[in-house]
Amino acid sequence: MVTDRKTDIGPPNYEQFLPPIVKANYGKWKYHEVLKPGVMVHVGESGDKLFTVRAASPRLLSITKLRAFADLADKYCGGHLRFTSRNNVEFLLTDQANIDPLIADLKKMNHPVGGIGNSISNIVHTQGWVHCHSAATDASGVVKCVMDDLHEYFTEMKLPGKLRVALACCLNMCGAVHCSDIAILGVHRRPPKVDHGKLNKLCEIPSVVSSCPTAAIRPTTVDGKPSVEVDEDLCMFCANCFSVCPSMSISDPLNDGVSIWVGGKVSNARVEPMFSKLAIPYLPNNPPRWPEVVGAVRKIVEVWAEGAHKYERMGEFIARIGWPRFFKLTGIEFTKEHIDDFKHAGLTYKRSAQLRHV
Amino acid sequence: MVTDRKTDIGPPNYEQFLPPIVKANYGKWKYHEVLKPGVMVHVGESGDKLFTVRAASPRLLSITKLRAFADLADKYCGGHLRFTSRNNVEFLLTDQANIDPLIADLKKMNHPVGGIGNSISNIVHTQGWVHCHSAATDASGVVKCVMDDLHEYFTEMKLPGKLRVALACCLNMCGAVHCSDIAILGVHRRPPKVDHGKLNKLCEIPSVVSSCPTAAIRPTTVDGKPSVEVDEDLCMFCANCFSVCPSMSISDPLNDGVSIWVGGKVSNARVEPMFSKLAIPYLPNNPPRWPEVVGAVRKIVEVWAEGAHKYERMGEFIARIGWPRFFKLTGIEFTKEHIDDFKHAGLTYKRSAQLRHV
Amino acid sequence: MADPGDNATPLLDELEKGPWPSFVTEIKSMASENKMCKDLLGQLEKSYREKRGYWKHGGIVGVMGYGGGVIGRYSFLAEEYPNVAHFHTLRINQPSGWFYTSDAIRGLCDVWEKHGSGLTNMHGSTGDIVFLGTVTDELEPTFAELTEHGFDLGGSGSDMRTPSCCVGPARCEWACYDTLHLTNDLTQTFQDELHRPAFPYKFKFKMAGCPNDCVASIARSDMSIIGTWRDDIRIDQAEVKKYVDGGINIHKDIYANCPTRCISWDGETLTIDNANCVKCMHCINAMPKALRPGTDRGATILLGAKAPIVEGALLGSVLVPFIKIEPPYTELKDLVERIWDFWGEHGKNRERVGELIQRVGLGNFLEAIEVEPLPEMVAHPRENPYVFYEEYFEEGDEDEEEEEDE
Amino acid sequence: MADPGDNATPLLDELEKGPWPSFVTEIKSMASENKMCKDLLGQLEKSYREKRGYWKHGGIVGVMGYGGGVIGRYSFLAEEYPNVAHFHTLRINQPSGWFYTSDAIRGLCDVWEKHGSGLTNMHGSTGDIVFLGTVTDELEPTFAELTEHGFDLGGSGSDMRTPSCCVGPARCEWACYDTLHLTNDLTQTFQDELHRPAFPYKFKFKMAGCPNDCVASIARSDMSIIGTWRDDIRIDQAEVKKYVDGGINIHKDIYANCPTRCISWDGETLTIDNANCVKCMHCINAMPKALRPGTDRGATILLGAKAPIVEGALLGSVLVPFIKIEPPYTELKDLVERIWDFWGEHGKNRERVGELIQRVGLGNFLEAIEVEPLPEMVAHPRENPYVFYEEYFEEGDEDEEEEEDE
Ligand code: SRM
Ligand code: SRM
Ligand code: SRM
Ligand code: SRM
Ligand code: SF4
Ligand code: SF4
Ligand code: SF4
Ligand code: SF4
Ligand code: SF4
Ligand code: SF4
Ligand code: SF4
Ligand code: SF4
Repeated sequence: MVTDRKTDIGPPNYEQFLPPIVKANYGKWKYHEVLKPGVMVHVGESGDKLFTVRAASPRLLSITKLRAFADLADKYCGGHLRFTSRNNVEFLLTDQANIDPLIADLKKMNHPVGGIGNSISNIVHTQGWVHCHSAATDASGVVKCVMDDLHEYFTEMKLPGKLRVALACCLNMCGAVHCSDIAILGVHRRPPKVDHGKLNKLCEIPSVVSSCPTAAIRPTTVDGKPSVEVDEDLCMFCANCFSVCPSMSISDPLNDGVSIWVGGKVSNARVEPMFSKLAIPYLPNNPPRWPEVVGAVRKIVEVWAEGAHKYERMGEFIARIGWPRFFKLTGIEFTKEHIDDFKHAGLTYKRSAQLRHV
Repeated sequence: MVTDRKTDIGPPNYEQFLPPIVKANYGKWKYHEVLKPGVMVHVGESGDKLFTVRAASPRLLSITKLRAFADLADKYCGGHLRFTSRNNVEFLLTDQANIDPLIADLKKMNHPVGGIGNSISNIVHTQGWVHCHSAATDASGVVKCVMDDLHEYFTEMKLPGKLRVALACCLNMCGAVHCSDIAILGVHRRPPKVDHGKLNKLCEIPSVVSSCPTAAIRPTTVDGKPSVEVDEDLCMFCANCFSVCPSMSISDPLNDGVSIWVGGKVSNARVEPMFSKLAIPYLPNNPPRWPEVVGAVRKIVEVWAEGAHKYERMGEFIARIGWPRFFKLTGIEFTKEHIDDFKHAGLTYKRSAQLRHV
Repeated sequence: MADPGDNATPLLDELEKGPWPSFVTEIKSMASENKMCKDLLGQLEKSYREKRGYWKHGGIVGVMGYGGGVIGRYSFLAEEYPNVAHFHTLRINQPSGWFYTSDAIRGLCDVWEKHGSGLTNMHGSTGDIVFLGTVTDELEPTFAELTEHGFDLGGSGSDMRTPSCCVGPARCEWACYDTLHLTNDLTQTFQDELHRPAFPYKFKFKMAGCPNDCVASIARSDMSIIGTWRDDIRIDQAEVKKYVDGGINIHKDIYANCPTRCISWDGETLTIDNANCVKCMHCINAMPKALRPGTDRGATILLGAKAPIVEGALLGSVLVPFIKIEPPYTELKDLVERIWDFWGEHGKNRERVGELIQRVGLGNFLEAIEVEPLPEMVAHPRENPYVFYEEYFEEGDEDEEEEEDE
Repeated sequence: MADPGDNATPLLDELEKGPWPSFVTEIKSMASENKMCKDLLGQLEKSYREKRGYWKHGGIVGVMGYGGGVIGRYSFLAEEYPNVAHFHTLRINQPSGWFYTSDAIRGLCDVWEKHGSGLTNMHGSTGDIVFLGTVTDELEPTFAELTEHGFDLGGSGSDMRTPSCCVGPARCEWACYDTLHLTNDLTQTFQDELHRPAFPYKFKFKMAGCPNDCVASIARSDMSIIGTWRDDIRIDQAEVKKYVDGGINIHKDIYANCPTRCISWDGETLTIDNANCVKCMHCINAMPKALRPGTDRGATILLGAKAPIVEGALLGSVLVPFIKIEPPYTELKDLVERIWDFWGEHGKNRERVGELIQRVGLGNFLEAIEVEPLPEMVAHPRENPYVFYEEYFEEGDEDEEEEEDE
């Protein structure tokens, strides 16, 4: 039986899925133009034109919806579609006349078209309460709320440049949260509670102790059972102990919440890639609509949209105006938490007298 | 008797030493102009003019020379002179006619005039073999050789901007070596030799062990005496153990020598202050004229002088052309030693695809 | 707040409102036919009410012979929501560039309708097709049917993870190498490393066709392969003028944004000092009809990106400034093998390759994998004087004689 | 090489050649009248021959009641060169700004002729007058005569070191506060801290009148006080034109070098967006007749610069973005006292204040010295997510009620 099983076949070869026009112009595209929000054309050296219509996706898709997408692909695109690295769905057309009908169909299905050019594209995100044991906040729900609020920036192209928002539900950061224009990051804020009854059965005490980067965890004995204790002052809530040992429960409804980070980027365009930096250390988890998070993100987007030069990403904008003014313009309070105190902290201190004094 | 001793009087008040014109225009200077190499004039809001003539000094001055300077001050400056933060001597004149005679007298005494404006000023340096127990190279001697070679850049103003050279004879870096356009730094390259006979008498073993930042030093017993041993692979020749304990002798004529660093600066002008970076890990101590060091410094100066834009300091110049080209233009080999491997090493790796490919 | 009835999801219902497509609607669309989805909604509503997740650490589950590709997941509320007591996901290797035919999509849907929740992620952050939620017993049948449809599992655990790439030459004029082909080739070549975790920790490849890095490779992959070129940017001066006429201000929009200010414009001709161009893409991005990358193309290889846990996040750092990327990719694969060998031998448990490099030092790492140090690999040479000089003269060395001979 | 005769210094003699003034000539000029100088030459020649120094670690020597100001120094070659068997230096506090009258210079020379080598450094790197080399017995008499001439010792060991400053208002149009007065005042105020080492390690002050930092304070002083201004740069448009006529290219020479590109020129008028000026001084440096700092002046205080031993070099980091610097400097001195208190209590042996801040974290340090955190203190906020949130809600907190009330 085992002999009959196919294994290690690897993924299907992409070539069988490429539309004929892509095969014909593969590696021979000449330029592209953005025709309107969510629609662009790529022109081949051959003169061939490939139209792309990009539609929003919640990423969590049912097979019902996927089949509906497949139907649209059949109807307009000779059965071809793709997904993007930010989880949007793209329909690839050769007949320009199909663009508007396709968009109309997508609208009916509640999938706005946009995200191309100077816009906010989809929020790259993770599992949250839908699937992960580690989440300090939900993922899909927060994304839905924020994009409901920002969707005009998806369906129109009125921004100075691209703006990439990402969300990760815990510090593991399954996504490019650490390099996003705006990052929404779930955080724990209460040290792990040790389940002394089970710890010794489920986990190896030395691994638990050594998992802690700040050496906050020490072996101890509770009610005669070997266990560990946490020096709460040393805990910075990384949850690495919990990753290693389920008896170090760190989720805490009262204290879990969301932090906001700004100014990261990935592309090499203009300035080098950059990490996101802390803007707001903590906002509460306030389901189902997370109004504090939605409001904070919008404020930051608006400050940027109003002040940034053409092409200027969030991080470039802030570098130009300076962090003091960023805090002033957004009304965000600067606190002790903003000051780095991790390994390379000293390198983030301002070590020059180049300062604005207004 | 002790009651008669004066103590804690502090330094003499500077006011008594200020020339009358300085007192009159104190805080009320309007602008200055560089008149010619080593000569500038400061003009007060009052219209008063103060002429400064700056002369080179070896810093190590005998009282004979100091008295000669005092005589010159009497002759031309109403008895006033000062020294600069780079150890040059400055004569302060009110009568412009005195400038040239003063310069002539200085020349006779072998003190070239210059160092103002776009020039190389005096080399800030330290004690070396003249006075320090810690030196890996001489200070005054190397400085003399390098400045003999570069003196045209002191007495003329033909450089793109200021260039600050500094020398320290060991890693303690008594001076701004770590932030100089070109830094000459004495280095040890052989692990300390332990004087097992004396160590236990002269030093506390725990302090010696803990002085080592790389934990290369371990307690041991040699011939029945408590001592320490050094894991040579872990030693990076900082000499901190020697600072703490004379029985950890690290000087070694065969291996001591000089490293060259480039691109540091202190001023906030244009770009923020910067540390110097390693250019040449090792050149031999070759007294009395250190030809390898002299040659290396000149080459770097020339590459900069030829390629830099107006005002551009060494570090700004290299940042513009890129380190790969700096190494190419100077003919310096790039080696493993250039790659940081200390605490924040990871932050010095190139973390972008922004590269020149020529 | 009143206890909601069995099927009531008042909080989640709020997330069906608003213009953005709703994941709740997606789940609900399956809830009538799929019990897992119904219980998922119930548990999720409770999460929304109590502001916490209810999933346990995953156990080790998977398909026979594979060590990765399945994330085990169990509910704390198994009694309340028995249909999500198990709720494992399968990670399925996507076709390079995420291109599909409608038939391929339907095939996947059919499999998942039969064997799981009918919920997916298109796609996971690493690039996989994610089949979201099924029970242990369904794993093997799902896998069997998937392979029938030509699909195989992706990675999880300490293995090579599913490589992924930008759309590249399939639909982008800037691709400097064939990202799709390389992605597929590496995935096929390293099937064993993908399916049988034997590394100290995960290892991710991401292929971007040019420095725009549309797959975020420099932030999210242990090996990031970013297309670039060596020769001159191709300029169509007539098109430049059209952009200028159309409102582009070359000084403000282009020159001032060029990181090395190596571009200039005299009102007639755009000139690029290509020796100083760092291939940032900005001018090309801004005027795609007028400017194109050169034709001597290849890639920069960067190593070691990762998320922050637990030593702090890393971006990839330059390992090979420029390399030609052409099948059969022998030079690249040899390099990868050398890196894996060294990492396998010296990496600690849960130490990503980027952390290993930081621990042993880039210089030593290069020596171990037989790559010459180059100034392109550093932002700048060291600032501290703590050099581990590896050799010194001993009394009696030839060198001593030579040095004293003077 | 032939063994040189008693007085022969063939290697050092090489250093009397060439255009730069020679320290060897200086030493030689004393060698006939001063035996220390003669033996110094001898030992130094041997250093040149053998390529090594011959000085031992210093012992503890000094003047009565003082813990610093003298560096003890002994020779390994005491038998060969008995006159430098002891060769201690005295560090003597310079007058602020290094101004002297010829009489003051002669006074110093007279003291040193009588009691020491007759060799000096004008000046040491910290700023002191250095009297280079004498024997233990001469220390007390030298000190007595020095105080007669109005001079006192500087610092050494774990004390406040001799503060020093740029020439400032005495001869510079850009001084934003009185560097000489403050330097003198601090030195006098903290005499006890200067002469009686009671700190964990050394503490240096350096005063620079403007951001050009002509005393390298940001690199070399634990507390660096750098003059700056808050209002607008004063512009004399007529003089700007003269510079332009004289060949200055405002675009290339000024605008392109302005770190915030906040300066512009329309051919007639130079405009500065002062809100974005970071007071770098460049435009003023380039056109001193046309531009001047504003008149609302003060200083930025930076903390923690030091050389690399042993945790790596540090530049000063911003502690107070802007402060008025006016006698009696109460606010500044209070701040200094709070810093010293905290450092004194929490600093480890041989831990500079900059290292202490890195160890405890700037945030905690600010709290301890009662200074509010400001965004001006950081280059950018943290990039890592490892925040030590100091408070959390407990079950039953008011906050919980409030949060659930909805
Ligand atoms: C489809 C997609 C690749 C894929 O394989 O799926 C893609 C496609 C294109 N990208 Fe991208 N990028 C895609 C993700 C990215 C990412 C990755 C990400 O966001 O996680 C980046 C890096 C973002 C960052 O720096 O944080 C990215 C940075 C760029 C840039 C540089 C933007 C900048 O100024 O920094 C350009 C150039 C431009 O837009 O001018 C670019 C340009 C383009 C072009 C114009 C390339 C071309 O000629 O075809 C394509 C359409 C652009 C558009 O959407 O406006 N693409 N692009 C991805 C679409 C994601 C989405 O659904 O929105
Ligand atoms: C006399 C002195 C101050 C003192 O109290 O002794 C001084 C005096 C002046 N400095 Fe300085 N600087 C003096 C050491 C410094 C230092 C410290 C050092 O070198 O260790 C620096 C920081 C150097 C660095 O960044 O590494 C320094 C950076 C400047 C700058 C900024 C230069 C730059 O472009 O980075 C200026 C502005 C300029 O030159 O345009 C400046 C300008 C000036 C002016 C023009 C100020 C004025 O209006 O009077 C003075 C004459 C300049 C000249 O020498 O060309 N001074 N100047 C020091 C002379 C040292 C010497 O003998 O050469
Ligand atoms: C499913 C996915 C998120 C998503 O919703 O898309 C995911 C989900 C998990 N990740 Fe991840 N990671 C996913 C992409 C990533 C990425 C992004 C990427 O690959 O481009 C990262 C950041 C890049 C990186 O690798 O550093 C990422 C960094 C982590 C980390 C931190 C690793 C580190 O070295 O810093 C962990 C923690 C760990 O490995 O213990 C982690 C751990 C996890 C675990 C397995 C939780 C755990 O601690 O065991 C999550 C399982 C959730 C679940 O129940 O399904 N996940 N994880 C992504 C994989 C889908 C796919 O195969 O396509
Ligand atoms: C004399 C002088 C060098 C010179 O030729 O000018 C000097 C000489 C010594 N310094 Fe220094 N330092 C001198 C200014 C400096 C400076 C520059 C400054 O103050 O602006 C620095 C760098 C700035 C700083 O403080 O970090 C400096 C950083 C050191 C260090 C490293 C301290 C550190 O924390 O990194 C040491 C080692 C130590 O303290 O153990 C040191 C130690 C020494 C000792 C005491 C050697 C020792 O290990 O015991 C040297 C005595 C030499 C001798 O025989 O006279 N010296 N030392 C300078 C003092 C003269 C004066 O008072 O004016
Ligand atoms: S970010 Fe954390 S909580 Fe979210 S999916 Fe990844 S591991 Fe799970
Ligand atoms: S959460 Fe992180 S810091 Fe806190 S105890 Fe666990 S491992 Fe340590
Ligand atoms: S740099 Fe080193 S050798 Fe030179 S004076 Fe300072 S402590 Fe002595
Ligand atoms: S020189 Fe430095 S690294 Fe070497 S043994 Fe001594 S203290 Fe350790
Ligand atoms: S990374 Fe470059 S080649 Fe790939 S899709 Fe983006 S722009 Fe095109
Ligand atoms: S690609 Fe970037 S670096 Fe090269 S010329 Fe264009 S803007 Fe300048
Ligand atoms: S630091 Fe400023 S005020 Fe002081 S001398 Fe230099 S330029 Fe003048
Ligand atoms: S002082 Fe510096 S920042 Fe301010 S306007 Fe002049 S050049 Fe620009």
